[in-house]
Parts: sequence; C-alpha cells; structure tokens
Amino acid sequence: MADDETTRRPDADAGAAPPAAAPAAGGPAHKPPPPKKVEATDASAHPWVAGIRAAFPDAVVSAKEFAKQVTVVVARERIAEVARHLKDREDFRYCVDVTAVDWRDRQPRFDVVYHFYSFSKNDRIRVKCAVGEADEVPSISEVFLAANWSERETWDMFGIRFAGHPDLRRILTWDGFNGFPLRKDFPLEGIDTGAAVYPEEWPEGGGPSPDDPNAKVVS
Amino acid sequence: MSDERPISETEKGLALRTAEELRTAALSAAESVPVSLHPPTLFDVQEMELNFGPQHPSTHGVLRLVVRVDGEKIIETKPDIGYLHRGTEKLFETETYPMGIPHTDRLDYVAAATNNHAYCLTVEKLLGVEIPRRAQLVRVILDELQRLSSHLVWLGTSGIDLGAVTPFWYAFREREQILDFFEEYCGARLTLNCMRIGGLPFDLTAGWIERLTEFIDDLPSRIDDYEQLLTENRIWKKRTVDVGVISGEECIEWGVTGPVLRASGVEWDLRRAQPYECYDELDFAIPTRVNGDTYDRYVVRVQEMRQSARIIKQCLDLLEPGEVRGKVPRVIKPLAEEVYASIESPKGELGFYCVSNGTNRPYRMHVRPPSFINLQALPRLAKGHLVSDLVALIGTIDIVLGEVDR
Amino acid sequence: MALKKWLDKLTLLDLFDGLSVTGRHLFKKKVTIQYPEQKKLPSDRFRGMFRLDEERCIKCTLCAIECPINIIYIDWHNEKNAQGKSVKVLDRFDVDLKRCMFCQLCEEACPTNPKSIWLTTKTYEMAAYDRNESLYLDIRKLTDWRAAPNVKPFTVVEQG
Amino acid sequence: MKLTPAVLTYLKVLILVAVVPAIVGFVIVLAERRLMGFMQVRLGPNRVGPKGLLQGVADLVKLVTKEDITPAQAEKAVYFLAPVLAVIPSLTALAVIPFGPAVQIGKIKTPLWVAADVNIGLLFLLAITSIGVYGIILGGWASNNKYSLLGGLRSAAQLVSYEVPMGLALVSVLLMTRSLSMVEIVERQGRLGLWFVFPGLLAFFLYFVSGVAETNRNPFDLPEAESELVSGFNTEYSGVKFAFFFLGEYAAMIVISCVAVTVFFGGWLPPFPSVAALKFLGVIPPFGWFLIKTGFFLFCYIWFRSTFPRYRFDQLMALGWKWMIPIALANIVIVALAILATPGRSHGLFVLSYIFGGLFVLMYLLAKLRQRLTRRERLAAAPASASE
Repeated sequence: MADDETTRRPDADAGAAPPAAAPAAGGPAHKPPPPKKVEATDASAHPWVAGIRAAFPDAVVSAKEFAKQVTVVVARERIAEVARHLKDREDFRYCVDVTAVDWRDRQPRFDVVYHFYSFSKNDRIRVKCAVGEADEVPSISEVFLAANWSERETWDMFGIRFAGHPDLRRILTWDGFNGFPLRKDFPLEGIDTGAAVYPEEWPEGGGPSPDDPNAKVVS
Repeated sequence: MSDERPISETEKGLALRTAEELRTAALSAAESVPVSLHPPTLFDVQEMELNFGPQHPSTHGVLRLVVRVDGEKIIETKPDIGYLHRGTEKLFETETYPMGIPHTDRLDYVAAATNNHAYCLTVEKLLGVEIPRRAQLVRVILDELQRLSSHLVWLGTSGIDLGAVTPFWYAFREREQILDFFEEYCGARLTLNCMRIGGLPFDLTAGWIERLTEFIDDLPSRIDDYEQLLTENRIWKKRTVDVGVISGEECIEWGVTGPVLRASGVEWDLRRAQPYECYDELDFAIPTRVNGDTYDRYVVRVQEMRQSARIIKQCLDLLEPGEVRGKVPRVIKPLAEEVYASIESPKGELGFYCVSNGTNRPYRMHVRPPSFINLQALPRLAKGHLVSDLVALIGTIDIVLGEVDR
Repeated sequence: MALKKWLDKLTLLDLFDGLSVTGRHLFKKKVTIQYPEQKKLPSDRFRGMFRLDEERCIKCTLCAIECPINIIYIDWHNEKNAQGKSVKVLDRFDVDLKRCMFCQLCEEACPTNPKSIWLTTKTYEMAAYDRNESLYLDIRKLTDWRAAPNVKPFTVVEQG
Repeated sequence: MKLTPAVLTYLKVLILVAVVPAIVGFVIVLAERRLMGFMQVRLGPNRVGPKGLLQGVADLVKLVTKEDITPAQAEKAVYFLAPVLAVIPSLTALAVIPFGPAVQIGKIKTPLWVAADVNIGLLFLLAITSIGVYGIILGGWASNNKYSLLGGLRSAAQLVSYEVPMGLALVSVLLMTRSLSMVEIVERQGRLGLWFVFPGLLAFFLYFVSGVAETNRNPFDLPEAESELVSGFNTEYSGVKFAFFFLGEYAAMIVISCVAVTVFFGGWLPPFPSVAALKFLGVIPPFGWFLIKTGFFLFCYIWFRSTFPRYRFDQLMALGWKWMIPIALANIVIVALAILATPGRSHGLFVLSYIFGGLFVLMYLLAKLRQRLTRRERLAAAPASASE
C-alpha cells in the first residue's frame, strides 16, 4: 500500500502459504497478472505480515495484496494478540472498523474483518479470521476502545460472539430480537416479529384480530 | 487567534507509544474526569434516570440516551441507537452495483454526495478504473458543496441547541442556495444520487459555473455574519469552551475522526493523508485547534467551511471541457476480491468495505460510518457535565442518525 | 492584553456586535417564498412525477429491472396490428409512487431516444389524501401528461 | 353612577385585567413572531387576517379549543393552581404602575392613570412579582415529569437569586428619589429634569438583566429551554392552562418593561423635560410616551431572544451571585457617596451621569477601535483564509 506498483514484491513468496480459508481470500491461483487487469498478489513477504509471523509463528494463515491493500488472514484464537502486536510494534493505532462476512456454505462460516490504520505509515491493514457458527472470537475492545460498538454490531448482525467483550448486547436491533439480519439465510423482507403491520398483507383498517393465530405480541 | 500556531509532529500526538500506554492513558483520562466538574451541592440529591430522546428536540433524529443524573449533573450516559435501522447493508447485497447508489443517499442524508462518492470510489477501486479528469473535479466540487451544506446544517442546529435560534435561519438560507445548485446539476436537492460508477451521470448545465462562482465569492461574508453572532459572544463561549474536552490521543483510541479529531490537535484529514480524486493538486489548509473542546470544534468547522469555498474556487478554475463518464462496462462484474475505500466526509472517515464474489451484486457491502464510531465517545465526553452540556455535546460530534443506524 | 479583554468585557462589545447583526437583518430583503401564491420553478433536471409515452415505449422492461426497489410493474402481450405485424401491447405499466425514491435510474436505463419514461416533469406537488389511490400510477395516469397543465414533455437539458 | 374614586378603581382594575390580556394576545405575540421573523430573513405569520394581524386571535382560539390534558399521575389540585399562580401576580403588579400623570377631574386631582397610587408602590411590586415563581415551581413539580421538575428547580433557583440584584438595583434609585411611590419617582425625575437612567446607568443595566432573568426569557430562559428540557415546567400543560402560563410570562415582561420605564426612563415624561428646545415633544400625550418607551423595552426582549444563546444553569447562578450582586452593592455605595458628597443632594446625580455616560461611551469607542484593528490584523495575517 505504501509501496507503489514498482516496489511491490509480487512473487517473493517464501513462506509456505497455506490454502486460503475464504473463497475470496487469496483468490484463484492466477498466472502472472496481465498488464492492465488488477489482480491480487501474495503478500506473505510483506514486512507487516513477516512481523506478525515472527511474533506469532502459528498465527498467519495467508496474506494477499489487492489494490494496494494488504489482507492478512490469521488464526481466530490469535486475533487479539495480533491486534495488540499491530498496535504496539507496527503503530496501527487507529482501529477503523470491525465487521464480518457470511460465507453461507463454507466451514467455518464467517470471516471477521478488522481494518487498522497507522498514522506514521499512512496506511491500512486488513486482518481477517475465519469463525464458525459456534466459535467465539477474542474481543479486541480490550486493545482498541473503538472496537466496542463495532463488535457489538457484528454480534447483532451476524451472531458472532466476542469473548471478553465488556458489554455484548444488541445495538441496532432491539433486545430480544430473534435472528441475525445480515446472515445470508435471513430473509431480505425480514421476519414477522409482530411489531409492524403491513397494509399489503392486511385489509384496510384490518390487521390481525385478537384471536388471529398469526397475531403476535410486540416484543 | 493566538493559539492557532503550527503544530509539530510530536504534538500531533502521533509519537510512537505502545498500545498499553495509549489505552491506559485513554482510560485513565476517562476515569480521571471527575463525576462532577462542578462543586458538590449542599444537599445530597438522589440519582434520577432521565430518558433523553428518542423524541427530544435536540437529539438530531432518533437517538435515545439513558442518562443517570444527580440533580442536573450527568453521572452516566448510555446511548441507545437503532431506531432508524433500515438494513441498508442487506439491501446492497441484493442489488447490482449501480442500484446501490440511491441507497447510500439515505445514510448520511445531509451529505448525500459524499456517500455516493465513497460508494463509487470503492467499486471503482474494485474494478480498477480511472475516471476522467473533469469528473474528478466536478466530484470534488460536489463533495465540498456538500461539506459546506452539512456544516451549515450543523452550525444552525447546534446553535438552536444552545438557544441561539437566528444562526439557523442564516445558515439555512445559504444551504438552500447550495441545494439549488445540486438541484440544477442532478435534479434532486437532498437525496442526490449524483455520481455513477466510473464518473458522473451528467455534465454541468450551462451557467452553473458562473452562478456557483458568484455564490462562492459571496460566501465568506456570510460566514463572517455567523461568526459575528457566535464566535466572540460571551454566552456562546461560556457554553462551549472547556465543554467536552478530549485529547487527540483519546480521539484516536476511540476511533473518532473528522473535525472532532482535528479540533483535538491531530492534523489528519483523508483529503491530505490519502488523497483521492484530485485533492493532491489543490491548495487548502487543514484547520486544527489544540484544546479539543466544543468551542474548538466549532472553530474548526467554520474554518473548514472557508477552506471548502477555497477548494471549490480552485476546482472551478481547473475545470476544462471533457468527458464525465469513464469506460465502465454496462454490467459491472468485478473480480472476486475485497476492497476498502474511504473518503473524508463532513463527519469524518466514511468508508465502504466491499466483498465481491464475481457476480454483478456485491457479496457484502459494509459501511464504516463516521457518526456511529464518533457517537461512541459521547458517554466519555458527557461524563461530569450538566444536562445542558449534553445537548451541546450531541451537537458538537455532529451525528446523523441515518448513518448511525443505517 | 488583559486590559483590552476587560475593555471588551465591560462594554459588552460582543453582545452589541451580535445585536447589530440581527438588527441589520431586520431590514434586509426576506428570502422566503409565500408558497401557494408564489412557486419556485424547479430546474430543468428536477426529478419529479413520472410520465410515460406509450408510443415510444418498446416494452423492454429495462426500467423495471434497473429499479432498485422494484416499484415498476410491466405486463405486455403480442398483438397483430393493422399491417399484420406483431407488436407488443402494454397490459399494465404501474409505478408505485409512494415507495419511489426518485433516483432516475429508470430514466437512465430507458433505451429509446427521447426517453419513454421520464421524471423531469417539473412536478413536485404530489400530496394526496389517499396514498393507495393517488400515489399508485397506472398507465392511464402515467400517460395523460398532455392534459396536465404544468407537466413538461421530455426535453434534453443543455449541457455546459 | 357617580365616578367616586372607588368606582374609578373598579373600572381601572377591569381595564387592566381585560385590556392587558388582549394586548398580550394581539400585539406582543404577533410582534414577537413577526419581528423575530424579520430578523431571521423570513416573514413570520402573515396568513390570518390582513398581514397576519389576527394571528393572536387564531392562537387564542386554538389554545382555548385545544384538549386540556391532565397527566394521570399529576398532583391534580396543584396542577390546576399553578397556572393561576403564574398569571395573577403579574397582572396584580400592573396596579401600581402609573401610566400617566394625575388628572384634574372636577375639583379633585385624581391619579387617573394608576389603579392604586400606594406610597409603597415599589415594595409592593417586588413583593408581588416574586410570588410568580410559585406558579412555575408548582407547575413543574405537579406535572410529574422529570423534565418539568428540572425546569421547576431551575426556575426556583434562578428567580430567587435574581430577585436580589433586582431589588438592590432599585434600592440605588430609592436613594435618588427618597420615595417608594411610583408616581413620586416619576415626578421627581420631572422636577430634576433628569431621567434616573443616567446616574443609575449601572443600576438600570443590573435591573434589566435581572428582569430578563426574572421573566425566563432569552438568554436566561433555562426553565423552559426547548432544546434541553423540552419546554421545562410547562411540558405537560396544554389548552387554557398553557395559555395562562403564556399570559403570565408576557404580562411579567410588560411589568418589567413598565417598571424600567417608570423608574429609569421618566415614566410618562417626554425626553429631557427640562430642555426648552425639546418642548415640541409634548405633542405626544404622556400615555403615548409611556407606550413608546415600554414598546422599546419589549422590542429589546424580542431582539435579545433572536440574538443570544442560552446560559447554562450554573453559569447563570454564577453570574447572579458572583457578579450582579457585588456590582449592585458597589453601585449603592457609589450612588450614596455621590449624593452625600455634593451639596444640594441632587447635584451629585448630574456628576454621576456625566461620569457613567462618558466612561461608557469612551470605553465602547476604544473597544470598537481595537476590534477594528485586530480584525484587520487577522485578515492580514491569514492569507490562507478565503475571506479576502
């Protein structure tokens, strides 16, 4: 990212890069990229990635670079330590964002995605970890205060638990909401929580009568 | 004006320090704020829970704060958000890339152009396309006009929060004129939908540039009017100086960006740090202040308005005839990749994180909303202040609930 | 320095400055428009009420496809015209205006020239008492723009 | 029926109770909304009647016909009593205001323009206006709403603390007049040929600021504070009860303006009654002069409201106790010294006028000059700014 096209090391692939956990991560193993098309390149030798690997030899799963953005996939258990390492050693002091991606048919199902920014490098790094439905991710809100709400949002929208989060409650939906809206199996039109009555479904002035089996108490 | 000195690199709070030091510093700063900034009362008043919003005139939308107060002193603030949650991120996943642009209008609805811009920039980065120069310049003009109008809304509403009703009308007078320019350019005043992937939907209309030049030349004198009403006013100063002080390091720790960060002495602006479009060619200053209180945030925003006017003028001078829409395939099918792009919106860093799976719809489109992250710092800012200050603080971090709740 | 500050403070200079601004504006020309009597003319590109030209429409349904919220409903069937040619005839062309967000993507998608569906009608007074009746545009309402007094036919906006 | 003094008094009371609400409804509310509109580059209400003149009537009809809601958990009796308590003192206080000079009717010279020319007028006024605070406190408390309660509490603290500087400011005027009677205060100003605003410049300033605070108006409108407490003490009130609070507030504004005119601006007297060249000003009747002056102060109220932000609660108290009261006390000493130090006991007042007036004008000009210079400096020093 800080390096531009010419100084990038496209094929300095020294480390044994394990197969990408995510379909998107790593991308299909293309031949040397055609001149115009932007392709992802392996970034295992990138100094930041090397730094993480040096500190936690078992943490880095894979690394790639696309559009001058470095993505590191790390082991789920190590994410908090990696975040601390990035903040301490690499000066990534600003936690931009925490979110997740749902790969419905993949095992493990989710990717939790972190973006960190370094003021001195003026650059971002993306850290990902694969998370199963039953897994808990170590919370980085111990490392970055800024991650607090973002992690809550990720829990709210995807149902990914963050271990050690001080206040893991739903944030955008209401307490007691059933379901995780941004999962791919959550219907786009929402689920009927009984909280709203749509005129398309009920006659004018209608709505469910008290003895209607579909009528629900607003949660 | 004497404290507007240049800030050295170390003072920016960017010196390398360990994470632990920073976190403890931020936490201890939050802890060290006494529960009461005001001397204790004669009588030991029982605590009371005050429900602030969601239907409260100065929560700028549907923000709800559960405030624990002792008399009028705030002991604890708990924001409760989500009243305006519309599942925008879910909507993006079901629609093709161009169809997502109108939805971005509804995120930060007082700054639709910057939202469009960030979205288009993300998809363009994913595609690896360059947009024509004229389109870049017009995008910058639209961005800065939007920044002006957003700051004007902020100025008016935060004035009203503190009881000064008149700046609101003056600010909205100018904002209406800016909206007129938007209307003439793209046909809408608020939900603009004024950018397309690969450029812009239209070229400028005839005479638009001349009228805009006239308006921009007149703008500084209008800003002088607001400043004459507020900047030196003793009541305004009393209400804002030393209210909600936050240091630059704390801002970074909380992830706070935008004018709030710059008012705390960190000269960081994405337009300068990671220039997009043609910001690297333009000559503009990044206003910063050092105290990090509400008054400094006010000054920074007002100065930013002046700088925006400057940027627009430069862009108008640079404008040359040409294409406004780059070569983008009609059906957009990017690589199965992921990309994050962000711009400096009026509220702070507005980013889009897009994951594509090679189809014509984004697999995942995540918004990094500045208001949402900035709002996190509100309990920290409000601690120990009075209920009246809470109103000032909600105004000063400049949230738009459409963006907070998405 | 301190003396100067006290001077300002004691003479309430800041307050008088503020009063002078409002006092000056007391006599300024007012900027508001008295709405029902005076009306603001929208710009040429203003996105307002929908109109459809049935003759120009080639029934390609691109507008319905491009609509981000799927509020355009089109049905058509083939019919032989007087020359014995097979032509498409619209059965239904409905726009659910109450959900429309006036993004103009349908107009952009329209392949005919001039456009068969357009929003630049300079019409913005769309308030209605019955949202299902008045804000649901069927083909009759969409096409009788010629009768409506303040609706402009499709025009190409001059570009600068 | 003979026009005995008693009948006359009844008549005057009737006029005060019937006319003042009408003035409030028709003139002040409309003027406030129109003037604030003008200052905010808009027109304000101009739909009801010609030029919006009947807006007051429309407001009244709206308030009277509106549903009068009492919250279920409210303290009913107090909730009902509070608006009454808010409006009665303000109207009562008008009784001692002399709107014009005494008039010769037949053989007796009767104070036609004042409902009750009591010799303790000023004291009565201070006493009766401070009752008004009960209406607000009780209303805030009885509504059983946390915002209203906060509004009531603020109001209690504010009104009690601003009574003090207000009273002290008026005391310095008492030193000049040596009488508590409102009529006598005005007549003494006429005899001296000097409005008390000149020797009492400081006292007037203190009085008017406290007066604005007393009436809960901007920049001291903390008990209401729409943006903080959502109208504070009257959040739960609607319909006629709200109208009473409304009326009380505006009547209090009128009282404060009337007292300011009477005590400091020579009541019904034309400007500079002793200057012969200005004798032609007498064409306007005394009551006319009174109205013009009162109108000016009411305009100031509106002007302040559209210009200033609102103080914070603790700052308001600090201003009251740390600044206003000490200054008021110092002012009493200054005035007393000026009266005692000079022969004739009135010469000192003139000296004081020159000192106060000269000092203020000089300081203002200096400050203005300094502002001009620094502004030019600032513009010169900031070429980066787009304001050139």
